[in-house]
Amino acid sequence: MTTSTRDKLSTSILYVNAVTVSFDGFKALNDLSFTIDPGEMRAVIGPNGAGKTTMMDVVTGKTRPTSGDILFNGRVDLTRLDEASIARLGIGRKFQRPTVFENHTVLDNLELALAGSRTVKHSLFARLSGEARDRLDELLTIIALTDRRHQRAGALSHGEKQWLEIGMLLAQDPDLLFLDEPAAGMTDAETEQTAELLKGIAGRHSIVVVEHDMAFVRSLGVRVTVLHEGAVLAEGSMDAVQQNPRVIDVYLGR
Amino acid sequence: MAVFQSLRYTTVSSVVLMIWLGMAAVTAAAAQDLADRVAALAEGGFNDKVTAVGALAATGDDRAAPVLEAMLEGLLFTQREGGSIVIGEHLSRRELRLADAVTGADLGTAGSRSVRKIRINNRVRAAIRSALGGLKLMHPDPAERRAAAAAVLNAPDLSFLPTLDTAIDRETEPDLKTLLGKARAAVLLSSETVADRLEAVRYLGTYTDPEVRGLLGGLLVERGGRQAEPDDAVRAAAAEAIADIDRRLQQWAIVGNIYQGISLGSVLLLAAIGLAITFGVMGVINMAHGEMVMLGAYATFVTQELFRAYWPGYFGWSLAVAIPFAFLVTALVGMAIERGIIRFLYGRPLETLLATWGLSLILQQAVRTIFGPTNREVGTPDWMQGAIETTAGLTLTYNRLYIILFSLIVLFALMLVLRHTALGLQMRAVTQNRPMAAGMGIPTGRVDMLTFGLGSGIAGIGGVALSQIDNVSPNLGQSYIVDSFMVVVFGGVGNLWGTLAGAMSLGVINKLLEPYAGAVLAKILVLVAIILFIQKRPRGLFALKGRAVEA
Amino acid sequence: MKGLRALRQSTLAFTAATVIGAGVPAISAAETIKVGILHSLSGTMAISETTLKDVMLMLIERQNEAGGLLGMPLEPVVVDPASDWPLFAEKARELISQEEVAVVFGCWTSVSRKSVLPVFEELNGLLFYPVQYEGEESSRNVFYTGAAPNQQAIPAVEYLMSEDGGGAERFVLLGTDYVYPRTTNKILRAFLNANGVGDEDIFENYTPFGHSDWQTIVAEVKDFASQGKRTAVVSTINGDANVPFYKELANQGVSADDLPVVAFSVGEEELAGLDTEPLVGHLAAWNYFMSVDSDENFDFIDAWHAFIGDENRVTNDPMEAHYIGFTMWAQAVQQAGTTDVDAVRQAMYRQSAPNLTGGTAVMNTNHHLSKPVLIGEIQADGQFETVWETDGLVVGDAWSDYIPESAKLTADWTYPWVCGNCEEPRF
Amino acid sequence: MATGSSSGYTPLLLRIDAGGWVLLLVLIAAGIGVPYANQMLPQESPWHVPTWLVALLGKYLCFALLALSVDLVWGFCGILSLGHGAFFALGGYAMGMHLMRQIGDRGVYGNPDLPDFMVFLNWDSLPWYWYGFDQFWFAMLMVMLVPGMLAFVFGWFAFRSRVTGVYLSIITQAMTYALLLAFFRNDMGFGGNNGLTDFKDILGFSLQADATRCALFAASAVALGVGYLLCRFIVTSKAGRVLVAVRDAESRTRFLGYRVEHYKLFVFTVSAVLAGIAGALYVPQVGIINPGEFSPANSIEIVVWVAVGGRGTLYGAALGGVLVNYGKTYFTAAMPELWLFLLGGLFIAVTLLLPRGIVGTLQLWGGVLRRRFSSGDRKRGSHGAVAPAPAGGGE
Repeated sequence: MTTSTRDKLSTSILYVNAVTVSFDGFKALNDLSFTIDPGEMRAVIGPNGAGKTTMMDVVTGKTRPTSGDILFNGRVDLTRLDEASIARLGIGRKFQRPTVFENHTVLDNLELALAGSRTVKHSLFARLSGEARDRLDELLTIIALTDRRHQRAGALSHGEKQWLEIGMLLAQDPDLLFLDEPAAGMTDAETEQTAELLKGIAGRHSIVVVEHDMAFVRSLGVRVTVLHEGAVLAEGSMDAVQQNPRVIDVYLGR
Repeated sequence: MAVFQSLRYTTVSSVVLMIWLGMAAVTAAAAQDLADRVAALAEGGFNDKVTAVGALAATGDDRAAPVLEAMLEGLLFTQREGGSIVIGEHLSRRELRLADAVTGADLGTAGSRSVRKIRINNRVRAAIRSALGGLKLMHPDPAERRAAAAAVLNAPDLSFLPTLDTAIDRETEPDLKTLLGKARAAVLLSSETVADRLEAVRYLGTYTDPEVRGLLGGLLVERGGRQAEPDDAVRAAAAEAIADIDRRLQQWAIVGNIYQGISLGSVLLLAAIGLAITFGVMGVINMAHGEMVMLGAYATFVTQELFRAYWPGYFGWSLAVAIPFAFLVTALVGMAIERGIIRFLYGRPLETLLATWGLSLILQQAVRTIFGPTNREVGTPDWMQGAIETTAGLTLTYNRLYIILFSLIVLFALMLVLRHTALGLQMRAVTQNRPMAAGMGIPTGRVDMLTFGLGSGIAGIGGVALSQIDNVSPNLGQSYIVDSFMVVVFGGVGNLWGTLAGAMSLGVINKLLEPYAGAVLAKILVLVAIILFIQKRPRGLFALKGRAVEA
Repeated sequence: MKGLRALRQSTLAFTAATVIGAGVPAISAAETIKVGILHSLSGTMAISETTLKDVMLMLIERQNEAGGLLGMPLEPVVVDPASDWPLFAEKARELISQEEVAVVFGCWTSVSRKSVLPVFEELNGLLFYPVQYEGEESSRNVFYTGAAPNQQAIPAVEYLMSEDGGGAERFVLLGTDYVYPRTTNKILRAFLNANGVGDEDIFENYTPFGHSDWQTIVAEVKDFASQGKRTAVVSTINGDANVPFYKELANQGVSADDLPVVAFSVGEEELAGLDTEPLVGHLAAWNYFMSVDSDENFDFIDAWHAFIGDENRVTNDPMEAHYIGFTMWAQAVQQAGTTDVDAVRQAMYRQSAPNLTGGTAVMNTNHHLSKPVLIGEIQADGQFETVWETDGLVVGDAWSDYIPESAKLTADWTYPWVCGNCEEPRF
Repeated sequence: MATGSSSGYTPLLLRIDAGGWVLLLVLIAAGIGVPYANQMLPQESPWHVPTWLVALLGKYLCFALLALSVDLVWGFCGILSLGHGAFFALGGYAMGMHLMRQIGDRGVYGNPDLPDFMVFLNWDSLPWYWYGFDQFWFAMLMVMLVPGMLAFVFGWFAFRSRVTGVYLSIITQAMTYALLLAFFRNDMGFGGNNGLTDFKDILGFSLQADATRCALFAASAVALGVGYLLCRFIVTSKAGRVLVAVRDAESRTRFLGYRVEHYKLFVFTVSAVLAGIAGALYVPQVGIINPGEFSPANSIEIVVWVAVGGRGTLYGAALGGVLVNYGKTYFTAAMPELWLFLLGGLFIAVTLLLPRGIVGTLQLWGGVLRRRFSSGDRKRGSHGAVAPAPAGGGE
């Protein structure tokens, strides 16, 4: 192990090294490596089939890698854990299609996500502390759904659901957040608000945003990783990446 | 008499003895009137009848055979008035055409209650067959010769030896020659010469079938302290031959088990294949699937009734007609169900379960109301009856052979339809991405209807085949529905190869376990195995992989 | 308030349920004698039992044409216990308590009888049970008009062992895994052992209900039969499983002169679903065959055909059992002058009624009939041909002499015994 | 007014919705009233409840409890079990074994230790798994333990390997089918096809006595009431909301850090225990337990009761259990040849026309009416945290 990798290991919140995932011979991820630093916000872009979703699946425990290492906080091996354990470690994930509990109220959605014991026994007798209630109020304010707290989540608009889902992630209070196309299906105004929201929470949390919308990524103003055919094609600022001839090739060449 | 000691089948022995005695007495009794001998057939108990049969056969008269045949068929009667013996022919349930048994003179028609059937039982029947066998060993029809040889093998007696020798010389068909050879050896087992018996035992020991084993086993039986075979050397040879046969039978038993397993698998395949469409492809938890199979079986029954009524001569073709007919009927019912019920439930798979469950109750009761609650008779055409008896004691029954073939034909035909027809293409398009298919102008409603119709129709075809081995009753479907689901789920939903592999492996595993565990335990073990297997591979043997699964 | 709304709805629903529930009793005003008919009209047993319901309706209709009983018409009360055993108990209770029927004719399977038995005993009802069964039972409230094992199984095996029957020395006992085959085979094994057939010459095998794949078992039987001794099969295979069993037999070329099969649960009705051509010569033991040549039988068949409107329908043994049971019950009611269960029961003893096969059947004080036993061979036309019959009547035994625990028991419901299973008289 | 359980701890009694109150009140009224009307009122009284009706109603209550248990897993957690009849039957067998042992030497063969069917099969001693059943407490323990353990082991395997949806339904069906075949075997030592029957008494009281029947009826009412409260407690707790979350978006729940399989296992086991208790109460009231209860068709029927009553409402399921069975009782006698058409038609009609079941549909209509009269008031509908299952839900 070189000094630099050891260095990265100890300092990075997420360390992905040489991860390969193959489905029946097709390599969805091919020797993928990257790291995320604590408090960093990172955007990941790439054409369809570049492996963005698979990358998140692997990190969050949905898919087991065929080979490679994934370390969280420099010591926890994520490849051995299931989704629930990884979530409990402090890694949150937002799906591409907003996924909230449609039959629960907005408040219940947030409450279920709120950090705390997840055991059956605890939840059977759980009661809400004043502290938790304050935290929920705070979250409702952040995602601007205070008025609709008693409404069924299923009745929210698409954008509101996106926010609610982000709110649920925040309620989990994770160290690392994966957001899959948080701005998809939003109006321009909503997109802008979302960008502001994310910028507001960055720093306290490390965030990985996977996005198609270049304008949105640009508005985030963060370091960008470009995936292609399951591997990192380029990494750097949005401007630098957009200048990269290989990136241009991939995006325009076909 | 030494002969007596080696006679093993007391029932038949006396017949044969009678024939033998009868033949010896032919000249002496030449004067005896044929009519008296025929009349004797109706007299006394079964013992007397056996004697009378022997006596009649011993005349060698050409007219004896038809009378004996009629007696065998249960068509020989005594008239209530006058008591003369007549041969009858059923014109209807309650009406007969009668002919004098001896002269053959036509006596016109009569009610079935005006005559009394001459009763026979198994013993008399065996006597008649044996007597006819002796008369028919050189019959021009090979089928008759085969039956005759089998009858002799069944009831071997020394008196047949000269006839057998001639028959073997004349016989041209190799397998018949083998059969006659076996019969000859069987006859020789009761020879008075030890050498003959020894040779017969050695000859028979080269064959491997249960029948031969039975013949040899008979030599070792001890009754009342007396050995059936008095000679120690012969007994030792027989014991050795039996051990040999047993060893060979043992080796073949596993082949037999696998064949039975494949046969069971093909039945499961036929039962499940329609479900692989309605459940596997369309996602409808179709609890009425079994009833579609049942309707197919009833369609077969209706077809056969029509044949019986209008074209009895072409009964052999009834199944060929029943297949498209059953397909049509069940497909139409299926389409009606899809339009009437299922189409409102897409995307709610578990609710299709409830609705189709209700439907299955209705269909069962409807069939019960229309056809009655009792079993209906579905006949097996002649070409499906019987079995190939291999020399290894393996019995491959024709109906099961045909069902194995048929199940594969249906499966591959269905695959072709799915792969190479417009409907198949549209079907796959609709099941994979409904909105996009609709956007491309595919009439999804119509495709759904046709797909469900296809699945139901295939189930109906399965019913045609199942009618050949099972009850045709309103409960027919119920007995296959659980198994069908197991096959589809075990094989992997949405994959016909999976259904094939699932059906065959469940069938074979079941049959391999059965000799050790018994029928019930074998089935329980298979079910437990399925439960465990699903834990290991939650989506079955041939699971679809990749993104499609997540959708 | 939200509560109120939901409250109203739920009250409505629950009240509706209770009101309907309480509204069950529906008593007809006219003076009739009610006869309960408790046979499954749906589910697995409908196949056998529906016919018995029809026979009962026919018998009641004929009785009414003849003026009813005690000057009152009979009224059939048909219910459907749907082959669901606990439902049998519920329906029995309903018939006795709610409909107040004078008598019930019903049940087919042993388990359905076991299920209703406590109900009949508790409420002092009267049940006529028309099916051959395993014996080992005698209830004060049940009259058993079907055959006990000694009226079916033992004569059949005796016949098989006789010269006429083929002189069998080796036996295969095939059965469906339930109490009737288990008991029958237990009795048969004891009987065979007592008659010189050793355990090595007996092969016993049980299969589940509705077993449809007989390949392995038929192959095993053939193997067992190929040991040199004359072998016969005794089948207590139940209803549904018989058709595939016989089809497999026929296809594997097992003919009756090689390996006769004698069955106790296969009658004309079961054969109606089969092509019997290849089965000619296989046997069955019953107390009745449709083919029996007697005037009573011809009349009965004609009446049945007229009633059901189908010349092709067959008659069978349990139908005759109902015929005898119903005739005896009607006579007993007339003698007693009442339908009161206790009085009718007393009048039932020594009651006799004509058999359809000729002669008369007699009801014994153990609640079982004395009947003739017939053995028939299957014919190509789906009928049986009687090949053997007992000289006289055979008294139905409630408790088999071949089971040590029950050999010492006596069933006699008259003084001084008044008991279904006692070792000594009670009084 | 408390804004539901999301805002702190609410005592159980306040968590009961209106329909639940009706259910409880009806149960209390019936639990006291029916035995009173049967025992105290003279036969001539129009309010007299005949014994056959007591037995019948008691049976319905057991079915209601069974339906409740299925609703708990299906309505709230989306686990469609087609094998709940197995848990019911196992509870029933545990009770039946106790009642069998209570017969003692009053059986026909007079053997003090062995039930008649064992004497019959030439068994010379009691098999080990029959030990202890002569003790009432042990039998009651087994009533809960055996179904619970089976559910736990089965669920542990199935939920851990994430067998869901139709696949889970089918293997639960395989489970009950395998048990059906096993219990049919006489060699298993559970009486084969005939099952266990001919019971004499329970805790020293004759099962044929009216008073015993009344007591059993009251016990069933209590069991249903307590079962309802337990279910209500579970579904209104945070755990209940997790269950619904699992039902509606399983992987979301997982990514929030909940161990979905633990929740499923918990609720599946509780449900199995409830089903077992229902079976144990059922057996002494109908007087027989036999393998037929394991048949897959029975289990499907239970699901149908829940669907008819209203999935995800608890009291609706209980109502469905009573209503469908009442319909069966009524129609099998009133129109024995046609009742299957009616029953089948009912199932189809309910799925097509009332996808939320009777109760769900009434709630829906009520909601529409209410909105018409008081537009704008958009407070939460029912007291419970849980909205009825989505019409198309299931997976």
